[in-house]
Amino acid sequence: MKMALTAVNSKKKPEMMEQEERLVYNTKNLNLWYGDHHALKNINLGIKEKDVTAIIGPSGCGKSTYIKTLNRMIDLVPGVKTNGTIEYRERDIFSKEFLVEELRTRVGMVFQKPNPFPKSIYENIAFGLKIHGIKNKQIINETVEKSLRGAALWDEVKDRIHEPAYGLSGGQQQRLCIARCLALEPDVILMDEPTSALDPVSTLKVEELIQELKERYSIIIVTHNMQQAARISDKTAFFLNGEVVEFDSTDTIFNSPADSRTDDYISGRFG
Amino acid sequence: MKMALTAVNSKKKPEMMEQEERLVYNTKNLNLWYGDHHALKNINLGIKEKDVTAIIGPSGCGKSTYIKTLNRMIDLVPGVKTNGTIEYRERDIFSKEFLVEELRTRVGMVFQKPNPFPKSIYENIAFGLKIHGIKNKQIINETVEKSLRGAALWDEVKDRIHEPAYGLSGGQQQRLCIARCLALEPDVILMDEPTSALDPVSTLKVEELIQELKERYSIIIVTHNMQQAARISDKTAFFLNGEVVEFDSTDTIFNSPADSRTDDYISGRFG
Amino acid sequence: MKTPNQDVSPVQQLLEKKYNGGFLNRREKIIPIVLFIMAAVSVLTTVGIVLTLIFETVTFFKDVSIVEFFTATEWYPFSNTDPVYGIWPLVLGTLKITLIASLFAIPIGLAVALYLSEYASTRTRKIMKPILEVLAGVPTIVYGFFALTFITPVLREIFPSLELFNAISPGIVVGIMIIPTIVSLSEDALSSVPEPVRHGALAMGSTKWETASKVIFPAALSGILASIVLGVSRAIGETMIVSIAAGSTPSAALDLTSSLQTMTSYIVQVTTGDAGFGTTIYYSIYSVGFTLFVFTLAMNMLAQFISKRFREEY
Amino acid sequence: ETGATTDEGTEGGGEQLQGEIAIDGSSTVYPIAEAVAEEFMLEQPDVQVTVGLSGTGGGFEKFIAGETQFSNASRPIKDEESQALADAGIEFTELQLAYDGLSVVVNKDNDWVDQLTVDELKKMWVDNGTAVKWSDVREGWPEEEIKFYSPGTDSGTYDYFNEVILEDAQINKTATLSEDDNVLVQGVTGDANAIGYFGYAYYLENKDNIKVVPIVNEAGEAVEPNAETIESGEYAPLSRPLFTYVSNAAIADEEAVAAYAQFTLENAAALAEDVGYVSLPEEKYTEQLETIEGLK
Amino acid sequence: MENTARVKSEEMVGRIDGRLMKNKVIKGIFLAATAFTTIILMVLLYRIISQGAPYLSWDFFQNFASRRPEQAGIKAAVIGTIWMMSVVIPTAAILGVGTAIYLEEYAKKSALTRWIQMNISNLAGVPSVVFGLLGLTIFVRVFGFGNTIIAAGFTMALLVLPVVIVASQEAIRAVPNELKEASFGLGATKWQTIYRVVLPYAIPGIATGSILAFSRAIGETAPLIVVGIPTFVAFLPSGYLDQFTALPMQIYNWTSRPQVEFHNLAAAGIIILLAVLILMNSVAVWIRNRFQAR
Ligand SMILES: Nc1ncnc2c1ncn2[C@@H]1O[C@H](COP(=O)(O)OP(=O)(O)OP(=O)(O)O)[C@@H](O)[C@H]1O
Ligand SMILES: Nc1ncnc2c1ncn2[C@@H]1O[C@H](COP(=O)(O)OP(=O)(O)OP(=O)(O)O)[C@@H](O)[C@H]1O
Ligand SMILES: [Mg+2]
Ligand SMILES: [Mg+2]
Ligand SMILES: O=P([O-])([O-])[O-]
Repeated sequence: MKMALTAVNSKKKPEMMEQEERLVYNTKNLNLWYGDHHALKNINLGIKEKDVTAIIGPSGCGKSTYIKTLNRMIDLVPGVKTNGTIEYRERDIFSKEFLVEELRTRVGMVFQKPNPFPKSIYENIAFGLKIHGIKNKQIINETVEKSLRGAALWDEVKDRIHEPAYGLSGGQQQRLCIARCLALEPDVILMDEPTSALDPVSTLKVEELIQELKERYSIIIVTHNMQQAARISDKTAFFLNGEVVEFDSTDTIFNSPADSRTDDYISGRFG
Repeated sequence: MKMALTAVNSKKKPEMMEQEERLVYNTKNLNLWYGDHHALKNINLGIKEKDVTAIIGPSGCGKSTYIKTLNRMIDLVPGVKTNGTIEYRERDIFSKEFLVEELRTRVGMVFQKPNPFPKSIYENIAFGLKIHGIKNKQIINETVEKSLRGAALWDEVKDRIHEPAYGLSGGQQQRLCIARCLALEPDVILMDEPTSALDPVSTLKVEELIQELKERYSIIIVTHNMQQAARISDKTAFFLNGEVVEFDSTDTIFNSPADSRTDDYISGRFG
Repeated sequence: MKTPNQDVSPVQQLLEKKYNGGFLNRREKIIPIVLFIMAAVSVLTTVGIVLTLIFETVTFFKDVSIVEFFTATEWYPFSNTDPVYGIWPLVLGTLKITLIASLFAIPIGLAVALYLSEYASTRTRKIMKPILEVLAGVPTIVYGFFALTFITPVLREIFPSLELFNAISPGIVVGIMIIPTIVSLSEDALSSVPEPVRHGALAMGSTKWETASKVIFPAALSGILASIVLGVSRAIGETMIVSIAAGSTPSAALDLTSSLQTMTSYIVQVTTGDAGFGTTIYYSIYSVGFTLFVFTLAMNMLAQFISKRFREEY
Repeated sequence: ETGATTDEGTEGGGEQLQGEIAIDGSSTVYPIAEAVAEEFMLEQPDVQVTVGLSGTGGGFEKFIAGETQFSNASRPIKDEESQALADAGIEFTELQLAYDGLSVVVNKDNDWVDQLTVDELKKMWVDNGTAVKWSDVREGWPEEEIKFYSPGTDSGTYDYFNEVILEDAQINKTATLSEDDNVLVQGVTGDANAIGYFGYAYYLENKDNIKVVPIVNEAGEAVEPNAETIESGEYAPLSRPLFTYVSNAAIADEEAVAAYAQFTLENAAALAEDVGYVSLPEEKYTEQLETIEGLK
Repeated sequence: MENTARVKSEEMVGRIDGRLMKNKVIKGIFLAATAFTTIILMVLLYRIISQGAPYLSWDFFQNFASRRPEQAGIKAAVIGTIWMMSVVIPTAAILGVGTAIYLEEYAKKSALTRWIQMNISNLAGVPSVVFGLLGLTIFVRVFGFGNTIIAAGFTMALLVLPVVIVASQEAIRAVPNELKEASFGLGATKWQTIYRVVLPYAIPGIATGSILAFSRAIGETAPLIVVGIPTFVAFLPSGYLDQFTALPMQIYNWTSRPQVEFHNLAAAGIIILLAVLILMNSVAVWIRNRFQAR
C-alpha cells in the first residue's frame, strides 16, 4: 500500500518553497466539547496560504468537527463549547466583532454530499451575489460564467444554466457547489470529504479541479481516502481521537511519518 | 498502481481448482433497457459456485443493473424491458413458475448503504424467517445467533440483541444486513458496493467476513474499489458501457488482461 | 439443491417445504383490488356530492331562472311577495370573509411558521406546535362568540362607525381559526427542506432571513401553497363564525363594516330554519351548495396549477 | 305537584312503558320540549325520547317523512305542509303548549321611547326605501338613524312578526338579521339607536341590560310583556302561541306516544314557565287532553 | 485579478451590518406574530376557562341535559361523541390508509391515478356543510339510517377522509426505498413488505396527521346540524343505529339559550371538548415519540 501511495505522490508538482510563509488560519490550543464529549483536544495548527491542506484520520476523530469550526458552522450544533483561539488572517474568529457572515463570505465550504439549492444552475451561483446586495445583471452574468468555468463545469452546462440544478449528475452538482463558493471569490475553501459521495470519474474531475483551484485559493480538505490526500495535498494533518498526531508536508506524512501511529494508519494497520 | 494491486493480490489464497465446475448462475444473451436506454448489452456470464465473483467497471456501466437483475429486484423499476435468459441452478429466473419470492429467498442481497429495518437487532434477523412463515421461537432464536455468528457480529452485539439496530455503527449495520441474509441460508449472496459507505476499519471487517463466507456461499460483489476486487475475489468481470469486456480469474484480469480497455481501466487511465 | 457436505438446517427444510408445496398466494392478488375499492370511496364521495347537489339544483332551476340566479344582485328568498334569487350577494359575502381572513392569516401564519422552523429553538417548536394543533380543533361556535363578544367590541372602540355585525371581525376570527392550519402544515413543509440545503446557504455567509426567504421558502413553496389552500378552503367553508358574528343579511354592497351573509351561513340558516320541505327555499340550499362546491373546486384547481408551476425539487 | 300529575300520567296502572319517541322542530319550542322530555323520562326511563332543533320547517319535513312523532312549531302549520302530510297519509293534531311574548326592546340608554303602537312599529320596520330616523317615528325623538335587529327571515319568530306587524311587506333592508337571539341581544345592548325584537325569555334573561317597550294593544293600553299580560292576552298582538303537532296514528298505535302527549299537556304549563315562556289558561290544556283521549 | 477580487469582497463585507439589521428586524416581526397569535389564543382560552371551569363538577359528567342549568350535564354528548368517533376513526383510518397504500404502492402512474389524486385534494377543500348535505341525502335518506350514530359517523368519516389519505400518503412516501428493497431482497411479497416494513415505519406520520383530522371531526357542528342530529337525548345509545347527540351539538344548543347559566355550561362543555382534543394530541405526540425512538 505504502509503495503505491508513494508512487502517486511523486507525481505531485514540487512544493513552492519560494512563497513566503503566510498563514490563513492559525489555530491555538483549540478545545471543543459536544456536551460532555471532548471532541477536539488542544489543537494547534497553522495553515498556509495557497496550500492544499488535507486532514485525514479514522472515522470519528474530529475531522468534520474541526473544519466546521473554521467557518463557525459548528455554531449551528446546540450544546457545543469551545476554548482556545482560531485566527483567520490574524483576526480571532470567535470575537464579537468578527461577524460569522463575514467569515463565511471569505471562507467558502463544500460539503460531503452535494447540496445545491433547489433552483436553476444560474440561480445557485447568483444566490451568493444577490444576498450580498449585488444586483447588477451584468456583473452577475459574468460571475456566473466565470465561476462555472472556474469549477470546470461551464462547457457541460452552458446550454442549460436556467434548468434546475437537480438535473445534474452527482459530480456535476458537487462542482456546482464549488462554483457557488467561487462566485464570492473566497480566500479559503473548506471541503469535507467532497468526493466521498461521488463515482470515480466524478471524483477524478473534482480532484483535477482542486489542483487548478490551488493556484488561487487556500484549500483545506477532509478526506478518508488516503490516496486522494496523497494525490492532491501539499500538507497533511493526521487526526486521531480529537488530537493532531502529526502535521507535516504530505510527502513526509506518507513516506516518513514521525509518529508510529501515523505510520500504522497510513499503511492500513488500522482505521 | 498496477504494481500495488499485484502486491495485494498475491496475498490471496490460490484458487481451488480441484472443485468441480458447477454454475449457480448462467446468463445468456441478456439485454436490458430502461425505456429506450440500452443498459445491458448481450451479457454472457457463467458464475461458479462458491466463488467470489467481483464486478468492476466505471460508473454507469451497468454493474448495479446486472446484479439487480440476478434476483429480479430490477422488477421494481418501472419501464424495464429484458430479453435473453438468466438461469439460476438451471432454472430460468424469468419464467412464470419461478416465483421471485423464492428466487430472492435463495439469493440474498446486501446493499450499498446499510439498510437495517428500524427494529431491534433480533427482529431484523427474525424478519426473513417470519415472513416465510417460520414461527417456532426456538428455531428463530437459534438462527439469530447462528447468523450473527456467521456475520462475525455475535460477540459485539450479543448483550443487546433486543436493542434498536440503528444504534449500531455503520460497519456493524452492514454486517447485520449480511447476517439478515444468512438467516435464510441462501445459496448466493449478491453485494452491491457493500463497503462504499463505510469507513476503512469497517471496510476491513466486512472484507474479512466475505473471505469467511465464501467457504459456504457463492458471492457476487460489485465494487468500484479495484484494490478490494483484487483482495477478495476469485473471478472478476469488467463491465463497460453495458457490455462485459472481460471475465476471467482475478489474477488474469489484474495482471494480464486480454483486452486493452481492461488494462487501461485497471491502471487508472480512465474511470 | 443442497451441497452435500452441508447438513440441512431446519430453516432450509421449512423453506423447501414451502416452495415445493407451491407458493400460490391469493392474498397478493386480492389485496390490490380491495385497496382499489377503498380508493374508489373518495371518488364516490365526490360523485355523491355532485349528484346530491345537482338533482336538487335542477329542481331549483325549474322555479328560478338560471339567468336571475347569476345576474340578479339581490338574494331575498323569504319575501312573500316576490322572492329574488341572485347568488351574487352570498358569493360576495363569502369573498369578503375569505379575503379578510386570508389577508390576516396568510402573513401571520407564514411568519409564525418561519419563526418556528427557522428561528425558534427545537424546544419552543415542540411546545408551540401541539398547542396550535389543539386550537385548530376548537369548535367554531367558540370562535364565533369570541368574534362577537370580544373582537367586535374591541374594533368598535377603535372604529366607532363599525356596525355590530360586519365583515371585519368575523373575517379576522376566521383568520385566527385557520392560522393553526397554515402554521402547522407550512412548518412541516419548511422543516422538511433538507438540512444540507440550509447549511449550504449559511456557509456562504447568508443570514437566517436570507436563507429562509431565498432558499428554504421557495423550496417549500408547494407545501406552503397546499397549507394556504387548505386554510383558505376552510375560510370559504366556515359557517358558524360567520353566522354568529356577521349577521345574516345578504348584501351586495362592497362595504366591509356592515352585516352580510355567506353561502355557508345561508345553508345553515335554512337547515335550522323554517323552510318547508319541497319549497323553493329548500331547493335553493342545494343550488347554493353547488355554487360553493364549484367555487372551492375552482380554487383548488388553481392552486394545484400554481403549485405545479413553482415546484422546486429537492 | 308533580306527584299528582304522575298518578294521572301513568293511569295504565303505573305500568312501565317502552318505546322510542322522536321529536323535532322549532328551536323556540325546544326548551319546553326538552323540559317535558326530561320529566317524562324520569317516570318512564324505558321510553327513549329525543328532541332535535331543525327549526319549524325542518321539523315538519321530518314529520312528513314519518321520521318523528311530534313536530314542534313556533307558528301554525302552513297549507303546503298540511297538504304534504295529507299526501303522505299522516293525520295530525295540533297542540298548543304555551305563549311566547315577542318582546320589542331598545338600548338601555334610550330614554325617549316610552311606548309604541302597532302602526309605529310597522312604519319603522317596513322597508319604504328611505332610511328611517327616530325623529321620523315621532316628533321630538332624536334625529338618529334607527338600527334594526331582527331574527332571521327563516325563523318562526320572524314569521309571526311578519304576520302581525309587517303584514307581508318587505322588512327594512337595513335590518341586521341573525338566527341566534343571543346575538340580537348583543346587538341591542351595544347600540344606542337600536331596536329589536325576540322571544320573551331572551328579554327576561337580559332585562338589566336592555329596555322593553310597552306595545299599545287594540284597547289602547300600552302593555309591557310579562307572565300575566301575556297569559291574559292583554299583551297583544305580539304574544303568540307555540305548538307541537302529533301524529294521530302514533297516538292510536303506541301507548308511549299517547302517554307522552298526555304528559306534555298536563305539565306544559309549569314547565313552560320554568324555561321562560308563559302558560296557556288552564282550560285550554283540559280541552286538548280530551282531544287526545279521543284519539287513543 | 487578485485585486478586483479583494475589492469586491470588501464591498460585500461592508454590507453585512445592514443585512444583519434586516435579519434582526424580521426576526422581531416574526416573533411578534408568534406572540400575537399565542396571546389571542390564550385570551380565547382564558375566556372559556374562566367562564366554564366553575361548572365542571362530577354531576356535570353524570347528568343528561336538563332545563335546569344546575342539573344539566354532558353525559349523553360525551358518550355520543365517543360512539360517533368509534365509527369515524376506524372508517376513516382504514379507508384512508388503504387508499394511501393503493396510491403510493400499487397504482400505476396513469390518468386515472392522477384523477383520483386530484379528486382527493379537492375533497379536502369542500366545506363541511356540503358534506352535511351529502350525509343527509345518502346516509340518512337513501340508505335509511336516519339521524343515527352510523349516519353521522360515516358523514364525518368522509369529511376527514381526504386529510387522512394525504397524511398517510406523505408518511408512506417518506419510507426509505432502501428498507423496501431490503424486504423484497429477503423474498418478502409486496403485501408483506407493506404490512411489515412500510406501515410500521409510516405509523407515526399516519397517526399524527390523522389525529389532527379526527380532532376536527370532534369539533364540527355544521354537518351534524345538517344531518339532523337531535340535541336532547337523555339515554345512552346501545347500538350504532341508535340516536345520539354529540358535544358540539350540545354546546351549540346551550350557547343559543337565553339563560346565562347555559352559556357557562357551554363553556364548560368546550373545556371538556378541548380536554378531549388535548388527550388525542398527546396520544399523537406519544406515538410520534415512541415510534421515532429508532
Ligand atoms: N452533533 C454532535 N453531537 C455530539 N457528538 C458529536 C456530534 N457530531 C459529532 N460528534 C462526535 O464527535 C466526534 C467527532 O466527530 P466528527 O464528525 O468530527 O468525526 P469525523 O472525523 O468527521 O468522522 P467521519 O470520518 O465519520 O466523518 C465523534 O465521536 C462524534 O460521535
Ligand atoms: N431507474 C433507471 N432509469 C433509467 N436509467 C437508469 C436507471 N438506473 C440506472 N440507469 C442507467 O443505466 C445505466 C447503468 O446504471 P447502473 O446503476 O447499473 O450503473 P453502475 O455501474 O452501478 O454505476 P455506479 O458505479 O455509479 O453505481 C446508467 O447509464 C444509468 O444512468
Ligand atoms: Mg466527517
Ligand atoms: Mg451502482
Ligand atoms: O326555530 P324556529 O322557532 O325559529 O322555527
